[in-house]
Amino acid sequence: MPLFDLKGRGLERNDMRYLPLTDTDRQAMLATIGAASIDDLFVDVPAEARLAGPIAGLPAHASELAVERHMTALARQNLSAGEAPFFLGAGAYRHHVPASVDHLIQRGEFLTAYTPYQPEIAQGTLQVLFEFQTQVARLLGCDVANASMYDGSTACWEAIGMARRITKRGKALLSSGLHPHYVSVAQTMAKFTGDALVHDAPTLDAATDIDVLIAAIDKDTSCVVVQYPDILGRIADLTPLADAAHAAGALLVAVVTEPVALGAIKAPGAMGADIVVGEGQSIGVGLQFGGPYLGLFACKQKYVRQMPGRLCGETVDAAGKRGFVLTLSTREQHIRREKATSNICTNSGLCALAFSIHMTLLGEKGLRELAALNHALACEAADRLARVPGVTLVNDSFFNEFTLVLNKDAREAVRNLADRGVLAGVSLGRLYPKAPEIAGGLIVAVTETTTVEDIEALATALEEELA
Amino acid sequence: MPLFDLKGRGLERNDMRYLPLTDTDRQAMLATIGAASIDDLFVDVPAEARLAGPIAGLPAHASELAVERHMTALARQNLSAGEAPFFLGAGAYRHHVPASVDHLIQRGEFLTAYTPYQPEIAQGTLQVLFEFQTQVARLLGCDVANASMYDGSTACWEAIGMARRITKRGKALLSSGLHPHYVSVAQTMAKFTGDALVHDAPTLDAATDIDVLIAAIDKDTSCVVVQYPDILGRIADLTPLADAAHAAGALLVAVVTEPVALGAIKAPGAMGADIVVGEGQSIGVGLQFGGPYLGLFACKQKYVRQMPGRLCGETVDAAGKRGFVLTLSTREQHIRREKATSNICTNSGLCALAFSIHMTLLGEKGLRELAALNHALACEAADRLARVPGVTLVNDSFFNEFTLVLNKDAREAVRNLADRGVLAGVSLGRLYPKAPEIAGGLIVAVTETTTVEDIEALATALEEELA
Amino acid sequence: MTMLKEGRPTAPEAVEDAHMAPATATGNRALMLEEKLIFEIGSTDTTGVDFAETPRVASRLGALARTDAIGLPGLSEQETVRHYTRLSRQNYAIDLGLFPLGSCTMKHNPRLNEKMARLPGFADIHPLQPQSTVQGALAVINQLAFWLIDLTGMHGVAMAPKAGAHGELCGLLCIRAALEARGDARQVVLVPESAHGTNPATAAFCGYKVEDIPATPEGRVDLEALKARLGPDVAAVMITNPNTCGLFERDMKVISDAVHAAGAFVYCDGANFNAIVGRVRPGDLGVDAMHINLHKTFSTPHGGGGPGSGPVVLSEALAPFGPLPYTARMADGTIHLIEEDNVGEEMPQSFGRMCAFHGQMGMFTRALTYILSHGADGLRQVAEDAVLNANYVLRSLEDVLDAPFGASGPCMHEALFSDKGLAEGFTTLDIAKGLIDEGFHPMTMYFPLVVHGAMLVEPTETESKAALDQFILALRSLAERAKAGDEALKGAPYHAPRRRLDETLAARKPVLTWSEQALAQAAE
Amino acid sequence: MTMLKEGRPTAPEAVEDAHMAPATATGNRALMLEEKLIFEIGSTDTTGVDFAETPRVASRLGALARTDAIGLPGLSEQETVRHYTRLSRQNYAIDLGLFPLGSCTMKHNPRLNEKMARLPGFADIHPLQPQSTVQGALAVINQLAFWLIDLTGMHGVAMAPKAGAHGELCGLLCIRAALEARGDARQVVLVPESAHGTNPATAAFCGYKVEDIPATPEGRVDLEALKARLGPDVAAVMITNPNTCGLFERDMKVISDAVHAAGAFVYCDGANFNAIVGRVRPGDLGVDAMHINLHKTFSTPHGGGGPGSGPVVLSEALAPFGPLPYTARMADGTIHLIEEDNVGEEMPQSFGRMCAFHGQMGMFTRALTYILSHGADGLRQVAEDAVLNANYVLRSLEDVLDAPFGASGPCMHEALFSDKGLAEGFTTLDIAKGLIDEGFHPMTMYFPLVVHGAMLVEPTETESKAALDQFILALRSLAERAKAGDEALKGAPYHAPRRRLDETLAARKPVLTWSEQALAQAAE
Ligand SMILES: Cc1ncc(COP(=O)(O)O)c(C=O)c1O
Ligand SMILES: Cc1ncc(COP(=O)(O)O)c(C=O)c1O
Repeated sequence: MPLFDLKGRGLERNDMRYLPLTDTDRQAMLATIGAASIDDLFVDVPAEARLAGPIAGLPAHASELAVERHMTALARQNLSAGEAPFFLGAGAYRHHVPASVDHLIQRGEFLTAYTPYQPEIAQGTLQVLFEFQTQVARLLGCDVANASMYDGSTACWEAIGMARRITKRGKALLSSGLHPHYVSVAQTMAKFTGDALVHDAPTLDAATDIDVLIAAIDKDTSCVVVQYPDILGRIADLTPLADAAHAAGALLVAVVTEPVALGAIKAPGAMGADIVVGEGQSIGVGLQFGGPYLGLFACKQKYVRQMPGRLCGETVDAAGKRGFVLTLSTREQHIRREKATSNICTNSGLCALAFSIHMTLLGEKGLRELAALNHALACEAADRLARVPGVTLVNDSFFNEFTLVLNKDAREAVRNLADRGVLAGVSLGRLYPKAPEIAGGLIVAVTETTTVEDIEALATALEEELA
Repeated sequence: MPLFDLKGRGLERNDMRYLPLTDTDRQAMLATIGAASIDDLFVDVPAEARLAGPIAGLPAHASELAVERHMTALARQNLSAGEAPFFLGAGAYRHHVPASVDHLIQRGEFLTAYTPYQPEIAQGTLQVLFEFQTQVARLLGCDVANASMYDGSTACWEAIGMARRITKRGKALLSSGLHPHYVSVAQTMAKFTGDALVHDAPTLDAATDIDVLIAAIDKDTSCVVVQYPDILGRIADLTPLADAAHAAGALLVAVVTEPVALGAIKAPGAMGADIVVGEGQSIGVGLQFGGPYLGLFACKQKYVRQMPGRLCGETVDAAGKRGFVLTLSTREQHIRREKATSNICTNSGLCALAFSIHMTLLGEKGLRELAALNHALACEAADRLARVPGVTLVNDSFFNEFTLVLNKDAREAVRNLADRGVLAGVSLGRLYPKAPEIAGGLIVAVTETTTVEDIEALATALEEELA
Repeated sequence: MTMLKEGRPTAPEAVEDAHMAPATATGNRALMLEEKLIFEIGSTDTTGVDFAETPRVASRLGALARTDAIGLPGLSEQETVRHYTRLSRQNYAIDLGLFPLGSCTMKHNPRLNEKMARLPGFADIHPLQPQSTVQGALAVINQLAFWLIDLTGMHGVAMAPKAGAHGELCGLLCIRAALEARGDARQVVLVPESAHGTNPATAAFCGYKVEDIPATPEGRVDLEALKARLGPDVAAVMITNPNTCGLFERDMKVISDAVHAAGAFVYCDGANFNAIVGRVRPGDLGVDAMHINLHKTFSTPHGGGGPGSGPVVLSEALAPFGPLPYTARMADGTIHLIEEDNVGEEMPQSFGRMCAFHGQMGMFTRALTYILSHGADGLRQVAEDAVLNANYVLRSLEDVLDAPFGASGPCMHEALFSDKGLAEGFTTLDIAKGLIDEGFHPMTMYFPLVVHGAMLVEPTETESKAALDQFILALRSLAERAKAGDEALKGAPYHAPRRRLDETLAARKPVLTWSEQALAQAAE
Repeated sequence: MTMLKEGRPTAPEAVEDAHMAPATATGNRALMLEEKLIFEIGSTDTTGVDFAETPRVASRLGALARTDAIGLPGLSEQETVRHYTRLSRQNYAIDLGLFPLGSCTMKHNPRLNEKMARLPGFADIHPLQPQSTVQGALAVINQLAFWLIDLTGMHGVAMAPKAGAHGELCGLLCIRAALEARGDARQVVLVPESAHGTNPATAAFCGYKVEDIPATPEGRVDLEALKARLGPDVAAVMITNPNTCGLFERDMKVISDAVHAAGAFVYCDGANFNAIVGRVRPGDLGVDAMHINLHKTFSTPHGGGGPGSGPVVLSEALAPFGPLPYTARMADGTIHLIEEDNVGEEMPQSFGRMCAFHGQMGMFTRALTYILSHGADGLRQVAEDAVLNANYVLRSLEDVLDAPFGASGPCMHEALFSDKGLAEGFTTLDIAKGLIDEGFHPMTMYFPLVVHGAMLVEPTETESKAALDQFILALRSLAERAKAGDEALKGAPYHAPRRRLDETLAARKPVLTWSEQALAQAAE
């Protein structure tokens, strides 16, 4: 099955580049242990389960050169975003990440450290987490943020669970503008936890479903979950929704899949959201075919002891110097076990570092400029594309992403355009296979990496496709 | 002239990503200094030489994204060795460099340090140099080695100069097998220093010119300079030459352009060479279109005080711990000025680090395996290519490089093969434009990066080209 | 004193005054640099990034333009590089030395893996690109999936889970789905007391009641007690094998058979797979689901806390219930990503999606690179050397440190010690902090919970004998000092960037974000 | 003491015992790890690299197979990464903090430049590839060449030189060739005493006699003395401008005119170009040749000693004599590399080749990236901020440190101090070593030679005001201590990986390579 002959060769114990023990070492160590052979160390494995030799199906070990060749050939089978006019978004955005970010996260002291359980020799990671928490809290407009979750979708589910714990109610209203994958994740979990979820597919209107949601809130509602900007790119003021939720004793959970937007538009926390979660991939992390990504999780101060995930806090050392430690761990699995607020352990530490470095490079000034540039280019693209015959623009508000309606199935259009080397966007057909009524929808994202030539290439290709 | 619009924009003092001063800072600092404006600090520049504004001809500053796009587009205009069957050598070889080498040399503490003039906070660089010097000395078979020169060709000239200082004679015999660029460099310098150089272009024979050289040694000869393996890939025992030189009071300078060879063949130092210089690029450094490369310089212990370049030595600190410092600097320009052994200052430190790391990864075992693999693949390639009609193999000895004679001008063949996507080797016509009698010669190098498919591609293309 | 003519001395006076070191004006100690917070050194109008000019457009932000100050400080590129470089230097890491955190498998992270993961063909592709444009990426997932199946002898694998705990969740969801599919709403999951905290937390997270399984005095699951507890209410038994005491569960197959006979499923916590990879296939022991921490056995870097990846291998009984999406190789050689869009009738029992996209691609490329590099032969050697190293540590230290299960047979990939025998008032913490001064990361402390003052040492196979010998020397010296009651040990670490930190204070008055206010208060 | 149930304390006792730190068993001090030599930890049959199987062939090595032991130790990849990571941590670097080495221009090295230089299209191409396959690389060289000409206002540029000293050589070779072309065999080169050592060394290296030019008391070239010395034997005058005292040579144009009138050439050492880039063009000052250290002004990293790159800009009089190869853009837009092969009759007076290939391509890509990033506007700002920073340091410290040329006008990019006024027995070295403990790299010491105990501080433009203020604070504190005769200062550094090292011993009994024997002796 491998595509390329890896030129592996048989076992020669001393020449594996990652294994430092020599046969001489092994013999000496066995002698110290008092064992005659390695097999003696596996005596507790039932004889019938001990494999006699290397596992079949896998090749033998291969040189770095051979492995690099193999992997490079696989990589070349993908059309990377830098090689084509590129317009995909819908929860994952292509932004330019400064070279220094990747350089710094590869420092061995960051890359190859564990969770900072020994704070005296982990102040590097801990201070970064403290800074990250502060950056995220400020960006999202909340009091506190945690040290990261797996991704936006799992953070979203954790927020629903947290709302249940806080309100002791089990019905969550999910906006039709919430990313359908986030909805799916919540639905998966709700099947087992017994939460009731209310949700519909979106309609191709300029207005969001805020009013529908307000109308649906009742006394059983634990929370309303709303994405901002939403899956179609629309932006609505969340204040009325927050007010309505709070009036009914429910929480407002806001979901941000494009944090760069918050350099241009109001923070959900400032509009009254109680919990704000998000996907942080846009800043520092990159596309990476969907993972690893970065779950952001922030909330009001009063709910901090119900938060999932790690928290880093400030303290002092025995000599009185400021230092940082993981704290409030009585919320966590390793202390509270089945009573923990979440089962999460390993999180997205290195992605949080990348986010934090990129955010430090940007600073408020840079973030605002970046957001302004994204928005301006998106406006230009929307105007240009709306002029293509057969195309209608859904949004009247958007940040860097908007939805078009094509005069044909957008899934097919996307595939055809890919064959011509244009990565046109995300079709609603792919996201909502069970909603044929919106199958003409195409979500188009535009960032600072999009050029005028790219926009022109998409417009031209669409003209031909829809003609 | 730039290929791509860089989208630079006008001067906005506070937004250059590399410049930390804000205008507020600048004002405060000017106040401390007691100057009214920046211009006041340039009062000593004659008014007519002060430029009023940014220099014409250069674009305005550009974002990282724009610069990256521009440079990437330029890079894509080159056919890189990894994209084609590749057989070039002749003084620069393509070897696989393990990923960890590049990772480690990018550690900021190595990359952004200066020459280790403050040893207490430069033990990292210094210990590496001490290890490098030992590795190089052992590889070349000499007592001592220095901390690097610019490249093989300048090291070669420095060796000729050193031989002059030691022997107080001014005639150097250069083997016809010495790389023609190294010869050119020596000729350039000799024009000014008054050294006499004796040199011819090589002939396409299986035997080297050792006997010719032995016959030419006389009492005015400062040194004989011989490349090993030579420019055509041939390997000859240097012992008789060393003996003859020593008998006449001259030195033997050996030049190694492919250090990997010394994992398979005798070290020049062990055959009596007094000074061994080389190009270290093969190990750790990469092709890089010719530079930066790594000059290796080693010699017998007794000549150490005549060596050019930096030397690192062992010592102790005030608390008695072992440490390393730059030493014997009374040979060097910063202490001895016009009496220095050389004018070199900045050398190839980071390339020496890369070499040393790669050599540590290899170890003797790995180096020998690497050399054996290179040789075996070269043997297979030589046999295959010699079977192509119109091709004759010159060498009967070689390591990983050999010379073919084609039935046509090899320069043209190389260009035609490049058009078909095969990088066939280095033609003698390019190296010796004034020696039409050897214009059919083609130097072909084969390393561990060469695949059987590559060899077949070259053979096939040659068959078609020569048919 | 030798002196050059410019007045430069060239040889120092000998000194015996290391402790005379006066405090510095900056607070720095040569290469150990103090570094303030970005909020203290940056400013909101400094930036380390510049952009092309923004075209003028009429804003379409729905009248929601952000006008308040956000409070995000920026730094120039140089300051940024320095800030994070300095901070990094306050960390210990595998790249610096032995990192013997038990249960964490802190092995060498090959740099080739990092390089491969960064190829634009993997790093710069979008999860929702048309499948024809990502065949190489799908091939990576598919190949890794097949090899994980081969290595574990299981039937299927779910690639979506984003870490070990997420994998546990995946496994338990499969189990719940399978039980519900047969209309059997069991409510209890049994978990050994020595289990990692994620096991009970996960079981609770998906709605199960958690009960303990007792252990035998020799550190293994008490088979008879387990059998006695099995019954129609038990949905699953979660077992860690090798277990967190570092022992192989000899009775694993018997346990599995008993669990199956009682109509329940066996979940195996595969965090310790490194001990047996290539030598034992969990599928041969009757396991129904097991997560594999790619960030342990398959060496994707821990990154100071994550990201990880936790694929779950599944038995034939559970495979039909696994999550979407997944990959499938078609007859024509192309690979399909099966998701809601195109799953059709193929996987009717799937429990659905558990994260937004297709799992941790960046970890898959690294893990696949790792597997290709090692091959079947190398992976087997990994397990052997990991176990050898752990036993070497165990037997080299059991004369000075209490090894509670030292008599229970060879350990697997980790050696467990306790604080028994230390002088009055000396704790595992003192030994751990002493190790810091000695230049090592401490072992896992106070876990597993079944041993008082536990010290769990997992050296991994990538440590040389020389490194182990130095570690043993250091630990021996510390054990002797703790037994002799050397008070100085209680002050350790002395040489680290910080002395012991006050965790009580941190938890009592949590300061979780920086604020100008906090600063002002401190200044008072 | 707070204590968890497993016996784990969570808050430390307060301590006042930093100096109680007992010696460690390993010799390590937490994150400051001692590291032996590869020869002491590696072995000749360990390797960190593995290869595909070698085909069996009959050897054709001319019967010269190497059979002796070479003595090259290998390490596994993990050990290798650790060895070099640990060693790196014993270095200071720009990435850690201010590195104010005068004359060295230790500015920030942007990481984008590193990334661009590593694109396979630049890093993985051979210098002798057919030109049609390397057009992008030739475009880089050609573009950089043109911009260097624009920035300096000169006529031509030689891109081959591999560092500043190599550039000096190139310039002097051009001058010699030009003189010889007119049959004028002049033999003397005039060099100021304050010049960098490479200037006289280079002049001597290509056969010239070197004579000093005197300086005025205010630190500049003595114009009258120079004029008096000019004559038919003088081939060239080498001037550094801004000079190594940090001052601009006000009379540069007058000097050039006088030199030209005397039939000689002006070589300018451009190491200090950073002070004037974008504000002053050396071509406007009558310079004939000037090297540009790309590893200074254009920020290619110093790498612990190299590599650098030293292109030389040339006046119309000298350009015809420059080295091969060079690039030329043809009418059809393609770029030719002109070398022996295709130079034809185009450059009959070229002095020939000065290194094997086309110069430091890897540095060209970085420098071009740097120029593109800064643009004409940014480069001008570079000079301004560099000069501003230096003057800020000068004026902030001249009350505590003697500034010998403080009255000679503003300094340019570097501030010069002397040891005058320090207490008896205290030297520049003490201040330098004290800076190490304070977390800074020392300034250049004992250079230029014209000032006793010189301290030459070049902060560069990439330092923030905050960084400068901290540096000023530290230097002020050290100056005060050295004036007060604080004996502890003589023991500095205390916190670095090593205390002061004995250079006399190193030079007296040079140990330049490691040997088993040396080890055995030491063990005796
Ligand atoms: C035994 C055990 N189980 C489960 C886990 C949880 O895995 P993760 O951290 O990847 O979620 C860990 C890791 O810490 C572990 O050691
Ligand atoms: C003034 C001056 N001239 C010349 C040089 C020599 O340059 P390089 O080290 O690049 O050969 C230097 C650099 O150290 C210098 O500072």
